[in-house]
Amino acid sequence: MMILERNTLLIMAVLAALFPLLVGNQYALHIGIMVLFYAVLATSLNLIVGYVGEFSLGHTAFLGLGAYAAALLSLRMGLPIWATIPLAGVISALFGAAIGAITLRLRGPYFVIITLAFAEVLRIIANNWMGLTNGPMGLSGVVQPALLADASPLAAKRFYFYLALAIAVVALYLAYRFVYSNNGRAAVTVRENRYVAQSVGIQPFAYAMRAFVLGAFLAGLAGGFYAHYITFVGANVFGFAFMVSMIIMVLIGGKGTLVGPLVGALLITVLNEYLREFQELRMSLFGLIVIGVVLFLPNGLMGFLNLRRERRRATPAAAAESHAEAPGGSA
Amino acid sequence: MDMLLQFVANGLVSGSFYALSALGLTLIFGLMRVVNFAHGEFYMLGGVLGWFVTTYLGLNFFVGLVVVVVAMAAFGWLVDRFLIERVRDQGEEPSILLTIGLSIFLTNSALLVVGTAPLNIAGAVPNAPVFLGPVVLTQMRLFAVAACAVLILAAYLLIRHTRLGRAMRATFQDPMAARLAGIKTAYVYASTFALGTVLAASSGMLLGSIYSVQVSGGGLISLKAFVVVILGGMGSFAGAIVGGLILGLAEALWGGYVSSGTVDVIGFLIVILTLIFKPYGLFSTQVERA
Amino acid sequence: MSASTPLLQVSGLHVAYGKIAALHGIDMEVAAGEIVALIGANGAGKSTTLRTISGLLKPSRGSITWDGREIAGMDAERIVAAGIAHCPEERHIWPAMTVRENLMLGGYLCTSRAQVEQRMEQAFQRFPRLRERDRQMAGTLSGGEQQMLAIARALMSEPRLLILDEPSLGLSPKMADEVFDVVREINARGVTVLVVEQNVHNALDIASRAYVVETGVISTHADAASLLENPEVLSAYLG
Amino acid sequence: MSEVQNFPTPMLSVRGLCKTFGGLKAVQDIDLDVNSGEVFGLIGPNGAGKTTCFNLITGFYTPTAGRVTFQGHDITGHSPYRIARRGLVRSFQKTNVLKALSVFENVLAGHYLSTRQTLLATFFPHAGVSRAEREARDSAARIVELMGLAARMDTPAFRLSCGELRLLEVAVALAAKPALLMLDEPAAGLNSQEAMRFGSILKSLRRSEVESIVLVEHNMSLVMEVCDRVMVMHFGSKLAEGRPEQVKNDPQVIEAYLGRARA
Amino acid sequence: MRPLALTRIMLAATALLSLSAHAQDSLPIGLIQPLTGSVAYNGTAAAHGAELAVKQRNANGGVLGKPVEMITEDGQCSPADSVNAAEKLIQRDEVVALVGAFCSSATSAVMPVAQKYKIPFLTGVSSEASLTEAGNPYFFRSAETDALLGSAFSKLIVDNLGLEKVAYIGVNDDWGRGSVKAFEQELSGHGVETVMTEYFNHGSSDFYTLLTKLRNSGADGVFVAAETQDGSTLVKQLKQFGIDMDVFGVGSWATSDFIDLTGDAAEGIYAAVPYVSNLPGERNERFVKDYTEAYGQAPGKYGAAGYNALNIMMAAIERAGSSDAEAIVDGLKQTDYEAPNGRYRFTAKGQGYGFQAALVQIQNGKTDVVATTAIAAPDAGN
Repeated sequence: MMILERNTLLIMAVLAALFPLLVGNQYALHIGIMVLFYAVLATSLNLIVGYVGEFSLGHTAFLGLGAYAAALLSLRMGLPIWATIPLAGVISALFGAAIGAITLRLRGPYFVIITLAFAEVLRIIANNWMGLTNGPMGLSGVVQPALLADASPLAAKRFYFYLALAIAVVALYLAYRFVYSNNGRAAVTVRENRYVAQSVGIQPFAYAMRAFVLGAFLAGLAGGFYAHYITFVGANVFGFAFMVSMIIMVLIGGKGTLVGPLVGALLITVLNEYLREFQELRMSLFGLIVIGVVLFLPNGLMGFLNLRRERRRATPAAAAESHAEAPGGSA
Repeated sequence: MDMLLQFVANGLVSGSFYALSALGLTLIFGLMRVVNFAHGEFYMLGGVLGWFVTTYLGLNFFVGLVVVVVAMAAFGWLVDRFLIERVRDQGEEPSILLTIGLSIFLTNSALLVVGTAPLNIAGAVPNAPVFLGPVVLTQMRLFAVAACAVLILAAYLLIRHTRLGRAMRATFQDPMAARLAGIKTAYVYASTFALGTVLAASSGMLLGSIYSVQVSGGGLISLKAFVVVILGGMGSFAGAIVGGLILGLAEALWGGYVSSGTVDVIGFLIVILTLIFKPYGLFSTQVERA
Repeated sequence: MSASTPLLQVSGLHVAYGKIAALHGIDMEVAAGEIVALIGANGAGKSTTLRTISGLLKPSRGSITWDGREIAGMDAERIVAAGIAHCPEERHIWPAMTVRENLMLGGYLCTSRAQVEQRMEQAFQRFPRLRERDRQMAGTLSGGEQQMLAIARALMSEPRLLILDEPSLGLSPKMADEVFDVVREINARGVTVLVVEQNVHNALDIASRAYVVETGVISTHADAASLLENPEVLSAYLG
Repeated sequence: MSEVQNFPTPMLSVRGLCKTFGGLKAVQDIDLDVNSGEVFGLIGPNGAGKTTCFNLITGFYTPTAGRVTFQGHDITGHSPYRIARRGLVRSFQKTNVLKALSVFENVLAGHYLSTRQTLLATFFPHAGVSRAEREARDSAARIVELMGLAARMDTPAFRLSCGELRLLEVAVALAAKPALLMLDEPAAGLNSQEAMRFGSILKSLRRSEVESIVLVEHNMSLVMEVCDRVMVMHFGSKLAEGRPEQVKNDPQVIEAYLGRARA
Repeated sequence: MRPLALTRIMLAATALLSLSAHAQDSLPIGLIQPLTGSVAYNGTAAAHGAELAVKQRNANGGVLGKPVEMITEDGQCSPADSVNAAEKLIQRDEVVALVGAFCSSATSAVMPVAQKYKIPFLTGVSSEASLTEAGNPYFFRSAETDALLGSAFSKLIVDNLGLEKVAYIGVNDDWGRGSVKAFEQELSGHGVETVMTEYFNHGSSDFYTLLTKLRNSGADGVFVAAETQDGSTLVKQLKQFGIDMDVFGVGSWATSDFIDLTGDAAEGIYAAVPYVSNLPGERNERFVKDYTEAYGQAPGKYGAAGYNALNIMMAAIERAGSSDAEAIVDGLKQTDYEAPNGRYRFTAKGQGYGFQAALVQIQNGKTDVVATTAIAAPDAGN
């Protein structure tokens, strides 16, 4: 699983890195950038939904905090993009620690609602604190990097694509290290069975918290990127629309896997654009597709593929269960 | 002082409206453990259908209400049998995603069919002001408050004192025991969902006749209803009433003395505080089981 | 040993939880008017057998005939209607409903209100303690009272066969005796009883026949009296 | 409170343990000692309070009264993970494993304590981290084999048979390298053959993997086979204590199990 | 196995994206409007107006001898979605010009995209004053700003109604806040005292608390910046509450939808609007007739805004003589368009002026035009 997932991720990264060189169409590049942006977001949410096992509907809080942080740092303090985006992540992570300390005490529907409440409170603050956030007028004209001043639109697109790719690679590296370390195992143990976790010495809260803060950090990075790429930040970054997209990506791709959210981000972003063909029917169809996925792909695309893989492997080689992936299998 | 009295009166009126619009949610949420994100859309559909039968078909308000109730009961039943049924007992996530998908579908399909303009429901009673000392109310609002009380009471009686109501409570307390008593639990689940849908839709029609109906307004209704349900404790009717009144009063006072641009924040702040200090709502009695 | 046409006949019953088989071919029968006990160690498959008979579990193989009719795999509510009432392990009363409501729901399939009232009156006569507490939440009753309520509730459907799963679980010996007295009395009024009981002496005391279940199959089957002497039974419990 | 200074201190010592739920006294005034090197059995009919006792000792319930001392430390009321970190690890009655994960992953997850690391080391691992990781993987594989599950290494837990699940549960607990292993009905659902095999594995664990074992079990033959000392509980109280054969023939115990033969 | 499958999916996706949609023998213009979401009502009206303009133009031979193909995208009034829509229109549909985005926040996010690709971009709605101050050479606005409307009518309102103390209520968004600020500034300049300023959230259903404050504020007139839905609820409740003060404001109030929704409560209120369907003039009568035929109701300010914006853009392209961006920008600068509501021209910064705006009063369920005045160029005033 671990090696397979790592190889899949590496291949995806290589394909993604080649994409701008092969494709000169700027619209396709833009969609590619949005896919990467959503991939980071979905990965960050997946740390909570997939690895802590709690359903957060307030993850836009961290996207929004990151976006506002980057926009303000850039507009008010004149910091360059390579400083604003990491700082956006750090600021989100700090809020993540504070919000996590409160929300992670709760489970199930209560956790769902309290996280949603936090995101809404932040949205309302962003919409009304004129002095800081410029209220509903939002923050426009977030500064682009100086090196893009004279660049062609295509070059600028490529720059943003590779920037997004870099963030995505960082996000997946961190997520990968986390998930396949003792920390990730502890989080999964807590998710799967709190009792077992405690009985082998795991403090459930601590691991939920680590995953939550890491998720907040990554969402903050995505937010920072968003601020610079879109150049406008308004209170809608805290809104439910982003939340819905993220959730659908994670669940459609398959929560609790690293590749799943990436596939989800790719599918949903492209689907959303493709559905433009259907004009007014677009959102209705989107709703139907979501319902269909819940009913027919309950474990997401990755869950479906894993199941098929397992079945295929189980039939011919049930006797010869391979231990190739488990080192130290020999006595 | 007059102002405070008026704020309190406003808060109580809008609080009872909040309570009404949250009833369907608390029923489905509390009894079936389904976090229904399409609640606001059921409310909206009630309003749209209400507009269709009164303003468009020209039926009397109450006749129209009956038509809406029947139609939405059938709709809720079908949604449960064909959608919710398939994800029952799989935890919250599938049902949350399912109802989110349903809400996206319903809003946008309704937008296609009836368009984007706000709709007016031909009202039940005239709307002249009523003065109680320094406090202003209107006949329509008093009527709506009374109607809220009637609906809440009717739903309460249905659940407390009818065969179906008892079967619902039995099913949700212990589905196995319910099956052993001969209760068709699938039927009970569908009935409960239909009842929740009807409560949402009839409050949508009633309140739509006071304000107006807007197809895209469902999300806001859902959010407020969640606040009410969390405040009162899931599944508790008395809790929904108190939760609604608390929210109504808090918003009225916050809007009155702090700022009306940020009224929505107070509900969420109360939710956060409630969940920190009384995680199961203000009125739940969590029984420790030996 | 067995009556001419058994009221309930189970043959070759297999049940699995997912991939894990719990029953591997249970064969047993209960004649009208009998008290039959199922005994055996924890996890042997006694409760699984009962749950399959009452329709809570679907068998993977095998048949269950009730009064000459195949009922294997039928929904629980149809089996109740056919005259089998199951009083499950740990009682499963509705704790947040009153005693009266619990009983009313026991008579859920009654056709009229009057019928419910009449049966409830019978129940209160049999269990006067329940009448005293009829407006009380069932969850506040003592363990013995809860067990009485569970039996009374099962009887509300006027079953021909009453299935009891561990009726003495967690009860003091005195309470357990009381429960078994009631079971005897019910049986005397013509209700056939199938009981799973951990307390072997109590079980064999009231039952005429017993089946010993071991890891999903019937290992022994005999008269109650002879089983009490059987060393196998002792070993099934005490090793 | 300075009595047992001269005796070898028991590994686990419980004094006056009580727990009430509502009005119900689930556990009353239990005293027990588990010595180093011992397999200790806790038996009694259903509902006697054995599992509650387990939960009280391992921190899943807070006692109403009484004291639990483990290796000289008072652990009364500590949270379960802190107790586990002291070397007291338990399994559960209803099979508790990580169902979606493979056998190997389950046991690896049990190695949590030996692979704890800082977040920084997680993201930028140094040699020590990967060594600890490698050791944990080796140890996990060894424990899987020790429990006789080598053929099922990569099988998801939900595909295992009942008996295999029981073994896996013990394997997960062993992975946490306990000094005292507490098993709650580890042989429930096993047939007699399987139970015996399980018993011999248990016996082999003592000394080689753990110092002592406490066992709640219904399967009497297993208890008789593996336990050095047994305590019988009935209605929340201690009914008898002693060597297995003593207890087995105690008329009070027989009555508790089989009920009174009525006159 | 899986990586391969993924590669295939990615390749398929790429193929899908690079499909070019439009035929070469037409002239594509992109329109971004909120067609779903909470402002869909107004966005749809603007799209209707735009559609009508294109239909009429194509019936008369199109632009540069080619039929105009208007491609409409849903921007949902969200900055990110509007940018997606703009990227799609520019790259995939290769539009020669963009119109729209409706909400100022969305427009503000699309502006740098248009500038980057050098695509002329015209908004007929977004009123946030700073948009035209951003120095974007490709951006034009054929709409009044809040300040322009304020300065056009404030004097008239004060004199007509004899107001001394005014309360301000606005929807809590960029437009509502901007309008309140602009009118407050103008009215204060005419010696009117501000006694209350409050904002409410879009979609609010209950205004009684706000009205309680209004009643106690001692105002003799109230300014309201709200759109149809919020405005009608607010005005209805204002009358129910028994408040009898002069109500005036901005928003799409001079429409039949608003009057139908609001009923008797709408009587007597004043609205300052850039367009109303019963403006005098033959040009407007024809527009109203065509629009009503097409959509079953008379146009409101957003219908007219969409209509005007497309006409201005199409005329500019015709004037440019080619679809070259710089030529179109020059064409836009030379705009002198006769709209149903007067003549549109642009300042050097791309701000429209010269067209008529009206102060209307609702009487007997009709909109009475009290006064009209031409919107002056922003620099001309001070």
